[in-house]
Amino acid sequence: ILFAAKETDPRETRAALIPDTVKKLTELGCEVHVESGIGAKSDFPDEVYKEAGAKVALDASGVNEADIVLRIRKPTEAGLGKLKKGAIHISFLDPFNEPDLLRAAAAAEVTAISLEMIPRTTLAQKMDALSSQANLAGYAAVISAASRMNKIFPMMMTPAGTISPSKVFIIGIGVAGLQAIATAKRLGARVTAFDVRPEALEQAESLGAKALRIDLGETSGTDQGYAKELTPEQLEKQRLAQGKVCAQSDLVITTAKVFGRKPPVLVKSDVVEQMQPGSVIVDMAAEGGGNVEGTIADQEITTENGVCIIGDTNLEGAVPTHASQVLSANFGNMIEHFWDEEAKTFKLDLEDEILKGCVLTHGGAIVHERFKD
Amino acid sequence: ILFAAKETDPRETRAALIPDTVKKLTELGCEVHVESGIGAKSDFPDEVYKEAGAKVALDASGVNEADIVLRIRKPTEAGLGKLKKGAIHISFLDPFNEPDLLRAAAAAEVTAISLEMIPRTTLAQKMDALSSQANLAGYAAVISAASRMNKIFPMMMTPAGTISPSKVFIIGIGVAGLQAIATAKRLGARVTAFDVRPEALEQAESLGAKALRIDLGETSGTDQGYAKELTPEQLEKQRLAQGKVCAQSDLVITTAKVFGRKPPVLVKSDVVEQMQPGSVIVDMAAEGGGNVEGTIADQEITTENGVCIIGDTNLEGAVPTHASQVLSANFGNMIEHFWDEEAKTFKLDLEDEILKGCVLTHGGAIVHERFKD
Amino acid sequence: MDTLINLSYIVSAILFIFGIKMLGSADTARRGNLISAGGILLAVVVTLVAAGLDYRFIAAGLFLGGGIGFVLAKRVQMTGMPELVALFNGFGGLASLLVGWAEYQSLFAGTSASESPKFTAAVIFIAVFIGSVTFTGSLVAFAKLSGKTKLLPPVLGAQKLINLVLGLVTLGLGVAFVFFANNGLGYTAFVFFLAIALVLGVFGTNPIGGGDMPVVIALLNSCSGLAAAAAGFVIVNNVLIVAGCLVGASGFILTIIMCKAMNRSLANVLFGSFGAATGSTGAEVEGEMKAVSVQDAYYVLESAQNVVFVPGYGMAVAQAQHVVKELGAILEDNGAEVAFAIHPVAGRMPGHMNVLLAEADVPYEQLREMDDVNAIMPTVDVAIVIGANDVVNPSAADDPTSPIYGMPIINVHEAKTVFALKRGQGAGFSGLVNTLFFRENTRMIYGDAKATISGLVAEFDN
Amino acid sequence: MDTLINLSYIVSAILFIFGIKMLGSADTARRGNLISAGGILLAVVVTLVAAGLDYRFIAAGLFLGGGIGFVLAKRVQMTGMPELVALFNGFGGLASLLVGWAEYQSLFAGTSASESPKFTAAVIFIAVFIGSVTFTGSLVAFAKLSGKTKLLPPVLGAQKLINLVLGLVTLGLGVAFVFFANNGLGYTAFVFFLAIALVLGVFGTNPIGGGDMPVVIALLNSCSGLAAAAAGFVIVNNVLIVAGCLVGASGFILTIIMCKAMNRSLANVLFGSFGAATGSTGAEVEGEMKAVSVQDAYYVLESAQNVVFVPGYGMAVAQAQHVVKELGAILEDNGAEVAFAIHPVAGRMPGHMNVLLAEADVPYEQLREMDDVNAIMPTVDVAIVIGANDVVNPSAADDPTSPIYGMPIINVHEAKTVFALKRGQGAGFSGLVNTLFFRENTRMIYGDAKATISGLVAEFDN
Amino acid sequence: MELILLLFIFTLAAFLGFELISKVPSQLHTPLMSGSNAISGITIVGAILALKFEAGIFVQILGFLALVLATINVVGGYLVTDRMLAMFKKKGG
Amino acid sequence: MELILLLFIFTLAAFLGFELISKVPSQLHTPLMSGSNAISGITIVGAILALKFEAGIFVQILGFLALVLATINVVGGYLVTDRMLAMFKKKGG
Ligand SMILES: NC(=O)c1ccc[n+]([C@@H]2O[C@H](COP(=O)([O-])OP(=O)(O)OC[C@H]3O[C@@H](n4cnc5c(N)ncnc54)[C@H](OP(=O)(O)O)[C@@H]3O)[C@@H](O)[C@H]2O)c1
Ligand SMILES: NC(=O)c1ccc[n+]([C@@H]2O[C@H](COP(=O)([O-])OP(=O)(O)OC[C@H]3O[C@@H](n4cnc5c(N)ncnc54)[C@H](OP(=O)(O)O)[C@@H]3O)[C@@H](O)[C@H]2O)c1
Ligand SMILES: NC(=O)c1ccc[n+]([C@@H]2O[C@H](COP(=O)([O-])OP(=O)(O)OC[C@H]3O[C@@H](n4cnc5c(N)ncnc54)[C@H](O)[C@@H]3O)[C@@H](O)[C@H]2O)c1
Ligand SMILES: NC(=O)c1ccc[n+]([C@@H]2O[C@H](COP(=O)([O-])OP(=O)(O)OC[C@H]3O[C@@H](n4cnc5c(N)ncnc54)[C@H](O)[C@@H]3O)[C@@H](O)[C@H]2O)c1
Repeated sequence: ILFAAKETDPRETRAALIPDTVKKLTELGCEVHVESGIGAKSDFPDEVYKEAGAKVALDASGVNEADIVLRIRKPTEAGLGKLKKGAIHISFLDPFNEPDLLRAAAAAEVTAISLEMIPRTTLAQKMDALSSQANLAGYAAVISAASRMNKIFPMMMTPAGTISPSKVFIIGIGVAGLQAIATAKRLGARVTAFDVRPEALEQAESLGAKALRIDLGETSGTDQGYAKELTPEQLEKQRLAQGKVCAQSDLVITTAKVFGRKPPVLVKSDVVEQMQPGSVIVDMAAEGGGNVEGTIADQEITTENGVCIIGDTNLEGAVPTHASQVLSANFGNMIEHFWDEEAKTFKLDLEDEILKGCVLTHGGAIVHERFKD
Repeated sequence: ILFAAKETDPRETRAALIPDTVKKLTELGCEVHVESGIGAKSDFPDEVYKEAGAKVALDASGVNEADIVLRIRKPTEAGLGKLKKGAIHISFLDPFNEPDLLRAAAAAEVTAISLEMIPRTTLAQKMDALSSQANLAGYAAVISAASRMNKIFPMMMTPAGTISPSKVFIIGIGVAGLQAIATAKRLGARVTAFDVRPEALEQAESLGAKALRIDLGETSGTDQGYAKELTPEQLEKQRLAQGKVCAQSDLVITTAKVFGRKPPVLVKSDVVEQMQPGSVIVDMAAEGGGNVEGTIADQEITTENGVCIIGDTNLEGAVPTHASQVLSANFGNMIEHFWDEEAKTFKLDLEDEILKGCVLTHGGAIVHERFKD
Repeated sequence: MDTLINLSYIVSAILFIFGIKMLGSADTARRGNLISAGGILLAVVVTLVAAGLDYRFIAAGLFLGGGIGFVLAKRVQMTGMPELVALFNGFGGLASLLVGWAEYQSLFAGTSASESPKFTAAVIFIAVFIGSVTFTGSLVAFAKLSGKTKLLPPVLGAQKLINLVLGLVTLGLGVAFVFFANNGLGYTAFVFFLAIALVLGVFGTNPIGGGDMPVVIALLNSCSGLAAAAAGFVIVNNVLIVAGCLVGASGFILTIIMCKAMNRSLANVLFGSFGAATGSTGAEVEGEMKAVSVQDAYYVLESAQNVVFVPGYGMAVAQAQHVVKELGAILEDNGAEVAFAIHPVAGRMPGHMNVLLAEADVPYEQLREMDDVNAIMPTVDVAIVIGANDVVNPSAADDPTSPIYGMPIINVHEAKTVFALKRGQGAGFSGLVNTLFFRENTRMIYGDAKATISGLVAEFDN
Repeated sequence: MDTLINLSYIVSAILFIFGIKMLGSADTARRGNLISAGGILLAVVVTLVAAGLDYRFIAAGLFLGGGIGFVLAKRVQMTGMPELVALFNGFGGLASLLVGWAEYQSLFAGTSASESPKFTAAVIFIAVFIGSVTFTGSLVAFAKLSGKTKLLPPVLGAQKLINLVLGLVTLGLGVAFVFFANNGLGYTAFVFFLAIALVLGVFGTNPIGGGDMPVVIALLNSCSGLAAAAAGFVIVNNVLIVAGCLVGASGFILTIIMCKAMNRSLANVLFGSFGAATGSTGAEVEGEMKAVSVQDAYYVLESAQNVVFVPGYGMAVAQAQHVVKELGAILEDNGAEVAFAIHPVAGRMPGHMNVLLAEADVPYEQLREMDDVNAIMPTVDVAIVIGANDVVNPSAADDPTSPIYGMPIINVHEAKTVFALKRGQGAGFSGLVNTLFFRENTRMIYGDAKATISGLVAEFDN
Repeated sequence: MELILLLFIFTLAAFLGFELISKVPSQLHTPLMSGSNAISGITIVGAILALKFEAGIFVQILGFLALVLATINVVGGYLVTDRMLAMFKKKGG
Repeated sequence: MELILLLFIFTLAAFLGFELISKVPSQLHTPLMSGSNAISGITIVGAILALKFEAGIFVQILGFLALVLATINVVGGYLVTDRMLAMFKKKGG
């Protein structure tokens, strides 16, 4: 039995499973239960789930009988404790910040799979929820900035004078940054982008953005594609070099994260003060504290000089239909990938490259190298 | 003396005059006064006006000494009465619906120029505020719809499956409609468009949209480019033919207006009911009652089946900086065009093609052909 | 010995071939010039060594000629070069004439035997005739180019007819000459056709306008080559024949190419009196719409230094933005400065052109506002109007009766050349006739804008 | 009379020139062939009329030869044409050889006087030598092409060295022949160098692989032209000289062009023994990456009915989307079915390709998902992989040791032909070697993707 | 002198040959080769002239053989080329 | 025969001349014209040979004049062309 729970956080708009995936999983021979109302906010009514072959449970109690539990946000420690022993629980877990949760999962003898820890290999990309969500978040960041800006993005030469294109500066050219570049370019903005990884700059250029090149010395990323943390001197250098671009921009989007660490502060207050009134900053790293000094997670603040800083941590939640679609596909792909056709179960091969990366607890212990006490 | 008043309607975010235009006008030899705070909502602080050469008046009382008064929204009847005799008052006037206001202007011996009535000739395009605002409204309509939609616009083929592009249907391919098409196309949507004027369909295609062709019989527009009203039979035919497209669309934007008449109702409730939950309708004709059954002006309502109908009548107000810029340029171009270099006054030549079209009252009487009692 | 001479001649012919070939490409042109000079040097040295001649004269002649040539070439201003080339060319023609004449004198005096006298007489006629026309024609070209037009006789009314008659007369005299070369009749004929040929050179060149002189010089250059070849036949010398003929043929092709680059046919240049007319009247006629082919447009674009695109609604209809961007990039690679002039009301919605050009990724830096571009318009070599009409209608500036009088337009008519791309005679949004299309400097390229631009791109790709 | 003959020869030379020129362009090729045939006809007729010869023999010879040629040419299968051309070419070489021999016999017999016997002897040597090599070389080419390889001798170990020695020996014999042409020594030398030259033709051609035979034939064709020219010198006949030399030169250029089209140098073809290696083994080795020129790719595309583009990150880097779209449109106009296969992970962000293709206005209808396109892949004529690498790596399907084993890919390797556009040997994101590029049906087109595609577009535009 | 002129002719013809062929589409490579191969059958003229020398039966035989072979080359060459080109036309049309 | 051969040479040279010039960038038109004009000064050879004929003073004078003019053409022509091209190089580089 696979159980997909409705999210408990009222701000969450996504669903862990959508009818399309339900259909795919039932065809694999998996019994799927979903909690009623799971897709209410993402435009998937309960009936469609039923049509797709799922049992719609009226409340979340069924979760405790399930072999596989899917959810998006991290579970409560109490909730983990009630699960069936040996159940597989797949969700975001924020393992770097939630050691207690990990211990609770281990204690409950639950196999906890962390979506964050899925390795970034070409093979695992289909299950990589971090990417699939960051991608939509990049789009949503630009759209939500556009709807808050007092200017338009594209250039227009009109009988009533020329409207010059908005200047957009994107810091951190990961998955989200790239999609933000693409979206802003589509809308006609002049886009500049910066990242510490040189190959990311080339990728930005491949989307038509101008790459800001700052010589920071050695800055290579990990083999997973994540960036390494900068030294304080390098950070200072970066801030200095990008300050002017920031100040002239109508929109700044920061996405810089360092895997497993607090995101670096890249835009200090002095730079924010130099920006024009009406400018907008979207800090996509707000969850971990933000790249911008003054960001408050999940809030939108306006500074004294009229700059709006958006600290939304659930940008992809603005497009819940598609965000749920790809997330659910990630879950579906993962289960399908490890599905044992014969036994009709999820095959937990801990030697597998992918599972080795993302299974954190198993058989009552924390098994992941990085989080072993 | 030229006086630009701050808008009294609290929802209005635009300014009638921006510093750039102030500069241009003072160079022409015109004394410019602006009301303090006029540009507060569109990111033009008072100091910049001062630097540009304007006198910043603390309140609106100066308006009564001015020779030329600029404002955006229509004035109150009382306000008109207090103006200097012979003053020129330029603003939107909504003359088809405000006969009393016209009479008041005539009584006050004010020369009232209506922005709505500026003829749509190639020559007058630089003063055509209707166009310049509709243009931005078209952009804003798409952006605001995008930020409300639960889906994204572009197609994405990703490891987690393919996100199909949103379907956008634009009814009425005037200035606003065209810009809406362009913006939606930019964002990657599949755009279909319809208009009763066949040449408008070609224009839509020139922006890459699919034109929906419905055979309605004779439907030519006026020589000003405005559409004529359809007969009831034609309207019925149109509704029928476009119903299916509407029902399949994720976003419908209606812009159909008929100059001087109530906008036709083009989308009835039965079609709205067929639309998918989460779909959005932006009714840009909401001010005059709307093209969609159920639209409420200046409100956003959600129908029972989850369709959001946006009746915002001031969409361009969402991008006040640029909206003010072009509007102010329209004012500036008009004054420059009719400026008497010698006398340093506005030359009211009522034989002029353009002024003949837009001057409604002069010397105590209503002079415009169409509104003479 | 003779063999050696002739082998050397073969070598110098090869040097000429390489020289001409290399002159045709920018990288090698200078070396090519040197190589062909080497060819001449070789031929001269070998000839000198071989012929047991009176060296005094020859040395004197070489020094004198060389000195004059050197001084002229070194002292001329850069701007004076074309006329100098014309002058040199005239000298070359005159030299051929003289060689022919000298040979005729020898023949007449019976000192030199010829295998077939009629043939020799015929080639003498050709050498002298072409040489004369080249000589005086080049002198006229020289006078025109250096502005000494006062020296020239006026163009007669029925000039073409007169020229035709004179030409026929010369031909007749030539025939007479060939048949009576050995007696007094022949001599008379010789003197007469020589005189008439000299006059013909003047008459033929005189009506052609100063602007077309480069083409005329190229043609005369080709002639002087032929004259040399004819002289070669006269003295039975193969290097003269080969070199002369090479010059004759390549000069002719060059002439054709130059005509194409000016959007003209050779006949039009020679007999159209077009260049002269504009020179003299300067007045502006309503005229007609002159179409031009994509290929000819290519030649003009290829040499343009400063190109402005003016897109209009037609570009949108044709969805030509992508190819337009490509053409722009190609022109830039070709060394031209490229800009896009966006008129505020171009298209059918504000910012229409911006949407399209942004889609095609035209850099924002290349987009120019109307006022900026109008300021530099007189320096623009080619303005390419892509399906725009109202926004480039000069009536808006010129004609107070026009409904759009007073609207600022993009002054493409001030550019040196305008290419207007349209499908046909369709009017723009305002329905007005556009006088731009009738201007002297405007050429229409009919057809869908996308197809036309793609064609231009293809031409550049070749 | 003599003059008339020679004038006719000039005319037929001109016909040859036009003929060759016209053969070089698709529109005029057939007419060009006719024109050059006319040239030969003219030359033959004139020669026959002029020479008061024994007509019986000639008529018999002409009928016999013409009949054989006619039958061979008409009956050959389309696929057999190349070897037939080789055979004809051999005959031509043999004919030149025989003419040289005959002339030698006359000379030896003292019946024909020659201006300069050494020169004549030298050209006889050249005619016979080149004729022999052409003859046997062509026969070998014929045998290879028609699969009769069993008939050929094995390639010797030190073939190149042997050939060198033989060549030098022939040269020595030739020198001897020139100096002693009139006596027995000369005859001996003649017989020997004839024999050795025949052997050399075999030895020189034998090691070259069947795949390179077209180039060899082109070269031998050039040789047979030179042999004819040499024969012309022997009998002092200018039309032979001109025609032979034209063929010699143009054939040589053609050889070079053909080598270029195969991305090889002539030396590589002649001495590299490359073609033989691949030709003989046939088995599928890891092999090497086979590059192809844009032009040749064009010929394949031109006839393709079903084309699939597979864009990857390289297309984004090259910003090639606009030209790709254009090429797609051109292919559609050309009658092909065109689709874009988008792999989910192509590029560097989800939907990367969609952004670019939407920018270039590729209709959504042409975008295909991986699974859909894989289903039809075996029916695809050409798959054009534009800067994609990992997403078309067959190791993901074939090779369980590959780190990406199990990832679904776009199965371009199932298409009939794959063109892979890359700048060089760079790996993709995952850093893996891509076995696709080594497959039999894959051809690499190196260079920036945008430049390559633009080149293809230009080819279509021509 | 005559030989020199012939040499001259040879040289010019060589250059002309080089210049004539510049950009040949590759589908024309084979026809062009075949067509110019047919031209090289011009030795047929040489063969005819060789027959003239009444220099004994051996020369005659050589000449006759040359004639036959050259004729095969010419006739066959032109016909094959024409067939190739005809096919080519059809595909294009 | 010799004249015929000369005619032959003439024909071939004409074709060669046509083929040599195909697509010349327009900035090279003038130098090319000027350079090939200098080649046509090859009449200098004719002038030299004309001087040979001891056919009276008149012929001598004609020949001498021809020599001087042809030399001007050759020397001046090459130098001017070279100057043009030098300028051109500078602009390009
Ligand atoms: N910008 C705005 O907001 C706006 C809004 C409404 C109206 N307008 C008006 O629209 C006009 C804009 O001027 P414009 O110069 O851009 O356009 P235009 O004056 O309307 O002229 C367009 C020209 O393009 C040609 N054309 C159409 N399709 C073509 C194709 N496929 N290929 C090549 N040529 C093609 C047409 O000639 P053929 O038929 O001969 O090809 C026509 O002359 C102004 O009068 C303006 O007032 C502007
Ligand atoms: N889609 C995503 O969200 C995402 C995100 C991150 C990583 N990835 C990974 O990225 C890879 C995507 O595969 P792919 O096939 O698209 O790309 P790829 O495997 O990275 O290969 C790109 C190829 O393009 C060539 N190239 C680069 N520049 C070029 C140019 N200017 N012209 C022509 N060729 C050029 C390179 O070869 P040369 O150097 O020889 O030219 C290289 O082999 C996958 O491994 C995927 O896992 C995807
Ligand atoms: N193998 C795969 O198929 C696969 C899948 C997904 C992502 N990836 C790759 O992984 C990389 C990172 O992905 P992500 O978006 O999840 O990264 P992320 O969210 O961890 O970080 C976002 C970006 O911020 C950048 N950054 C870090 N410190 C910075 C600083 N001081 N200044 C500026 N920028 C800074 C990082 O380089 C990164 O590009 C991307 O290049 C992506 O292509 C690969
Ligand atoms: N001369 C100029 O330079 C100039 C300036 C501005 C606008 N114009 C032209 O004027 C025209 C209209 O401009 P607008 O946007 O202000 O018009 P509008 O706002 O009055 O109307 C919007 C659109 O709705 C359409 N419409 C009316 N009834 C309809 C129905 N039943 N179904 C569908 N569509 C219907 C109209 O045809 C029009 O295109 C445009 O074509 C524009 O190009 C010209």
